[in-house]
This record gives sequence, structure tokens and C-alpha cells, in this order.
Amino acid sequence: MAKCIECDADVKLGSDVETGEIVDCPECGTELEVVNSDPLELARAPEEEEDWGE
Amino acid sequence: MAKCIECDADVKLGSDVETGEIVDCPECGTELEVVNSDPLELARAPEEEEDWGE
Amino acid sequence: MIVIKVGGSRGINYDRVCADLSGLYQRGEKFVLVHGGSYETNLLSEKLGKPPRFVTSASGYESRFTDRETLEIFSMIYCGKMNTAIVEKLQALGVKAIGLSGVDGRLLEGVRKASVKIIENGKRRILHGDYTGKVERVNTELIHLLAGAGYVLVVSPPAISFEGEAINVDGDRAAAKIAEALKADKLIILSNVPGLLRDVADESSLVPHIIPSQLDSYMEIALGRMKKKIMAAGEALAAGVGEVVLADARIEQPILRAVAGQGTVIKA
Amino acid sequence: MIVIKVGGSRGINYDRVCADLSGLYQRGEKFVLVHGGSYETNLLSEKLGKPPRFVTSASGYESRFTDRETLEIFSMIYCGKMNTAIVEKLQALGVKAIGLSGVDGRLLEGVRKASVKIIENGKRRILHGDYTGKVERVNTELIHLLAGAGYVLVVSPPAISFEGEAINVDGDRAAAKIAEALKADKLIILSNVPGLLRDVADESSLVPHIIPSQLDSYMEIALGRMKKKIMAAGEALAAGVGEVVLADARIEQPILRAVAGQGTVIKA
Repeated sequence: MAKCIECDADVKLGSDVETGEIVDCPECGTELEVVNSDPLELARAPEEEEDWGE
Repeated sequence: MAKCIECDADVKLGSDVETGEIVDCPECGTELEVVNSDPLELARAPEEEEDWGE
Repeated sequence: MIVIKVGGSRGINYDRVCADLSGLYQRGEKFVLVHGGSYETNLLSEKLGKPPRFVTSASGYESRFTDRETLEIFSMIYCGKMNTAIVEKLQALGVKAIGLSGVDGRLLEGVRKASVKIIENGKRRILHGDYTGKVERVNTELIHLLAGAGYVLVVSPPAISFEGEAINVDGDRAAAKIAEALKADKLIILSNVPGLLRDVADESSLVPHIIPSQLDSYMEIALGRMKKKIMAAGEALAAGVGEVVLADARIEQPILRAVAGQGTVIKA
Repeated sequence: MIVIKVGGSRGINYDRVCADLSGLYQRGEKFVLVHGGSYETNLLSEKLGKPPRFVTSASGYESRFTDRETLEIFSMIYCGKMNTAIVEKLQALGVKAIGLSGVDGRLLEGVRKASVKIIENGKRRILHGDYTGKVERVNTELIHLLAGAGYVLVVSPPAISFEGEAINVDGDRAAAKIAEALKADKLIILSNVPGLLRDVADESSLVPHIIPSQLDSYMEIALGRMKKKIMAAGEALAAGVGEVVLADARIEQPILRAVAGQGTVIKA
């Protein structure tokens, strides 16, 4: 079980969670990035402007 | 046996002669290029300035 | 002034493209060429044991994940093989061509987006270490300096970030930015399709003419890379470029025909 | 004006080279950089299953046999990977760098020698389809146009033949031609050796100073690529360049030290 960065709510994650995955906080809906899967570490996912690159 | 382009002398070539090889005419010393080894064909070898390229 | 973007996908004949460009040049027409190289980049990536990784963003936008090693392979093809060969062909046809990437003299400068949100195997993920971005500034002084001295510019990605890192950018949208910066009369985007097709499988279902105000409504029928071309066209028109033509690079005299309006013409 | 040639052999640290160049730039020193790429070209050739073929001419002169496919691999490294990376590094250090090959705007133009006479397995042979040549004309107008606008030129082979074909040329001698055309005060040639060594195995056997009139006598102790550097130095000095320094690119502050005379200084 991990804590949301924004509202501290519990964030349930599947056992198959991978580093780099994005999950939404069930309480406040903030987009969270799984910065580390073992030990579990969450961070706010970077803002996303529309897309670029070739 | 092949003929020299310049002086028509006979030019003896080994059986292992390859296309692209250079031979000198035994009579007039002209540098000859084996343009084709089968059938045997000779041509004057291009002039050679000093060297270039990396 | 015409900005001409020719793609790098399979089947595009650069001998024909360069023959047409030489025709424009002899007629005194001013133009800038922007070229691609994606197909050959994929081939080289495979050969070097680092197959290309294409990722799709949440909004369905496909792009090449460009880490540092990919960026080097990208430059080897775009700046090395393609740019040099195109300039060589044009020079042999008497055109005073000069090849530049967006890194040279900060010709194409923009913002790097170091991480990208993608959907992969149904999971939303973030990839870091991505050297991609968007062109925001074009060095028009450099273009006018060289064009003023009679040179024809042959431009290729990558661009450069404000911090000075090479970044992979979309060639169509970079061409739109150049057209905008030069207040070009026309932006021509040539690729391996006749233009915008109603039915991708039917090359005769070409949409011949679109009025800029209706452009967005055509976004639905545009698939894959064509989406980006429509996006690029919209940006160019909004910034004052007179006309955008989406045309076929594979046919005879591809550029002369596109300049004459053969393809999808987007114009008021 | 200084012309600086940095080789492309193994062990040369371009971060240090670019740091020094940025120092010269901040001090307002005018210079042109010419760079190599032979080591990486060999690596890529091997990876692509077309190992490099070095041939030795009758007079013992070694060069890379450059057919069309080799020329493409050569451009991918010199113009693609190396040139773009050096310009990127300099831009990140605040230097207004712009990368050009000799093909661009016919910066380096010369004669192609389509066939080369070699000695291989004891046999004299002629190889056709060789894209190598010698620089005979430098587009100084283009250099002054860009330098005048504050740009620093980062130049790489290939050059272009008068007929408009890309040709592999010796970087040291191309640098000498540029130095001659620009009437440079100094030509600095950096490579992976301290300079001309009396004994190649002993890095302390450096020849510190040579008077131009004695240069030919030093040809005997010069081996392999050093022969070409001595040849390039002679050509530059004969054409009015004030000083040539052969120095080590691997050390700390390689360029600042070479400019200060650390290496083999060839000067009256």
C-alpha cells in the first residue's frame, strides 16, 4: 500500500506494478508515477503538454 | 599471350593473372592494365598522380 | 517563397525530387527543402541491434522514443546519409545547395520534453530520457543570410533545445514553423500517399480541396502520420501561410505537380 | 585566424576540445575547426558487415578504398554522428557553431581520382570506382559570410568534385588548404600523439621545433598518418601560413596548449 503525495490517501497497487507506471489517486485523482516499485515510491507525474517528436 | 597496346609486342602473363592487375610491357615498358582476364584484354593503365584520400 | 517537406518513407525517389527542385531553381523560384529519413533510420536501427521503439501517447499520437543512442542513429541517417546525398544530387544539377540540421546555428530551436506519457500493453507509463521536442523558434536571420547569397537550404531534423541538446522533432511541423517564420506563400508536404484520402485503401478517394475553416473536421479521416500533416497544415495556415498542399512524392515531377495544385490543396 | 584540425582516432576527448574552443571563442579568437572520424567509421563499417579496406599505393601511401557504399558510411559518421555532436557540444557551451561538410555550398571542391594504383599481396593492381580526391578550391566567400555573422564553422570531409560527386579527402590536407585560403596565422593539427616523435615507441622523443626549410628531412622519421601531417604542414607553410603545430589531442586543454606551442612547432 502506498500513500498519495497530494492527499495522503492509500493507493492500492497490483503486485505486477512496474517502475514508470502511472496510477490515479482514488481520492483526489492526482496522476502519480511509480518512481520505484521495490520499495514502492510514488511521485506526481510530470505535466503533459500535447505530443511532439517524429 | 596478349599484345601490348603501345608497341604490339607479346606480353607474357601468368595463369593466375587477375582483372585489374598491372603489368609492364617487356618491350616498351608501358604500364598496362588487365581490363579482362578471360578473354585476355589489356589497356593503358591510367596516369597516376601522387596520392590522396583519407 | 515555398517551403517543401519531403518525407523519408519507403519508395520516395529523391532523384525526381531533386530534378524538380533544379527546375524551380533555374526558374528563379525561392524555396527551402526540409527532408525526412524515418525509413532508413528504422533500417539502420535494426542493423545495429537497437530496433526502433515507437510509442503511442494517451491521445493516440505515435512517435519514436528517442534516447541518446537513438538520437545518434537518427543523426547518422538524417544529417549524414540523407542530407549529404540530397545536397550532392542538387550540386550535381547546378543548384547552390547547402545542408543544415536544426542544430547548426540553432536554425530550429525549441523545448525538449524529457519524459513522455504512453500506453503500452494497456498500461499507462512514463518514459524518461526522451530527446524529443517541438520547434518554437526558427533562425530566420541565418536563412536570409544564406538565401541572400544565393544558397538553397536543405534542412533536416534534429532541432536543438534552448539548453543546447539535440532533439528529435516532427519534420512536418518543423516545416510549418519554417513556412510561418519566412511568411511563405506555400507549404508543400510530400509523402508516399497522393494526399488526404477518404478511404486509405483507395488511392482515388483523394480529397482535392479543403477550406482552412473546415480542416479540423477532416482530422477524423486522417490516420497515423497524416494526422500530424493535417496538424502542421493547420498551424501554418493559422500563422499566415497562404496555401498548404499535401501531395505524392512517388510520381513523376512530384514537386512541379504539387506546386500546380495536384494533391489535397488547403486554401481559402 | 587559426585553423584547428582534430583527428577522429581513438582516445580523442571532444569534451575537452570543445571546452578549449569555447575559451578561444569567449576571448574573441577567430578559428575554424576541421574534424575527423576514421575510428568510428571503421567501427560502423564492421558492424554493417562491410569492413574497411585500406590500400597502399606504390609510394607507400595508405588510404581507405572508398566505393559508393563506403562513402555513405563515411558520411553517416563524419557528417551525421561526429559533426552534429560537436556542434551540439559547442552550442551548449554558448558558441554559435554551424556544421558544414565540404559538399555543402561546395565549401571544399577538388579533383576526384576514380581509380587508384595499389600493391596488394605483392601484386600491382588498379581499383576503379574510388570516390577519393584532393581539395583544390575552398569557398572562402561562404566562410567569410558565416564568420562575418559571428558563426564558428565546424567542417568535415567529404569534399565535392567539380562534377558534383562527394569525395573522401584527407582531413589534414583539407585543413591545410583552408588555412591557405584564409591566410591563417596558425594551423594546428591535433591527433593521438604528442607530435612528431624521433622514436614512435617513446612519447618523450618529441621533436619540439622544426624550421620549414628542414621539414622534408624529417619525412623519413614520420610513419603512417604522420607522413600526411608533415605533407599538410609543408603545403600550408609553402602557401604562406605563419606556423604549424602538431600536438596531442588527448591531454588536458589540448588546444590552449597547442596554441601556446606545446607539441612540434614548425616555424621559421
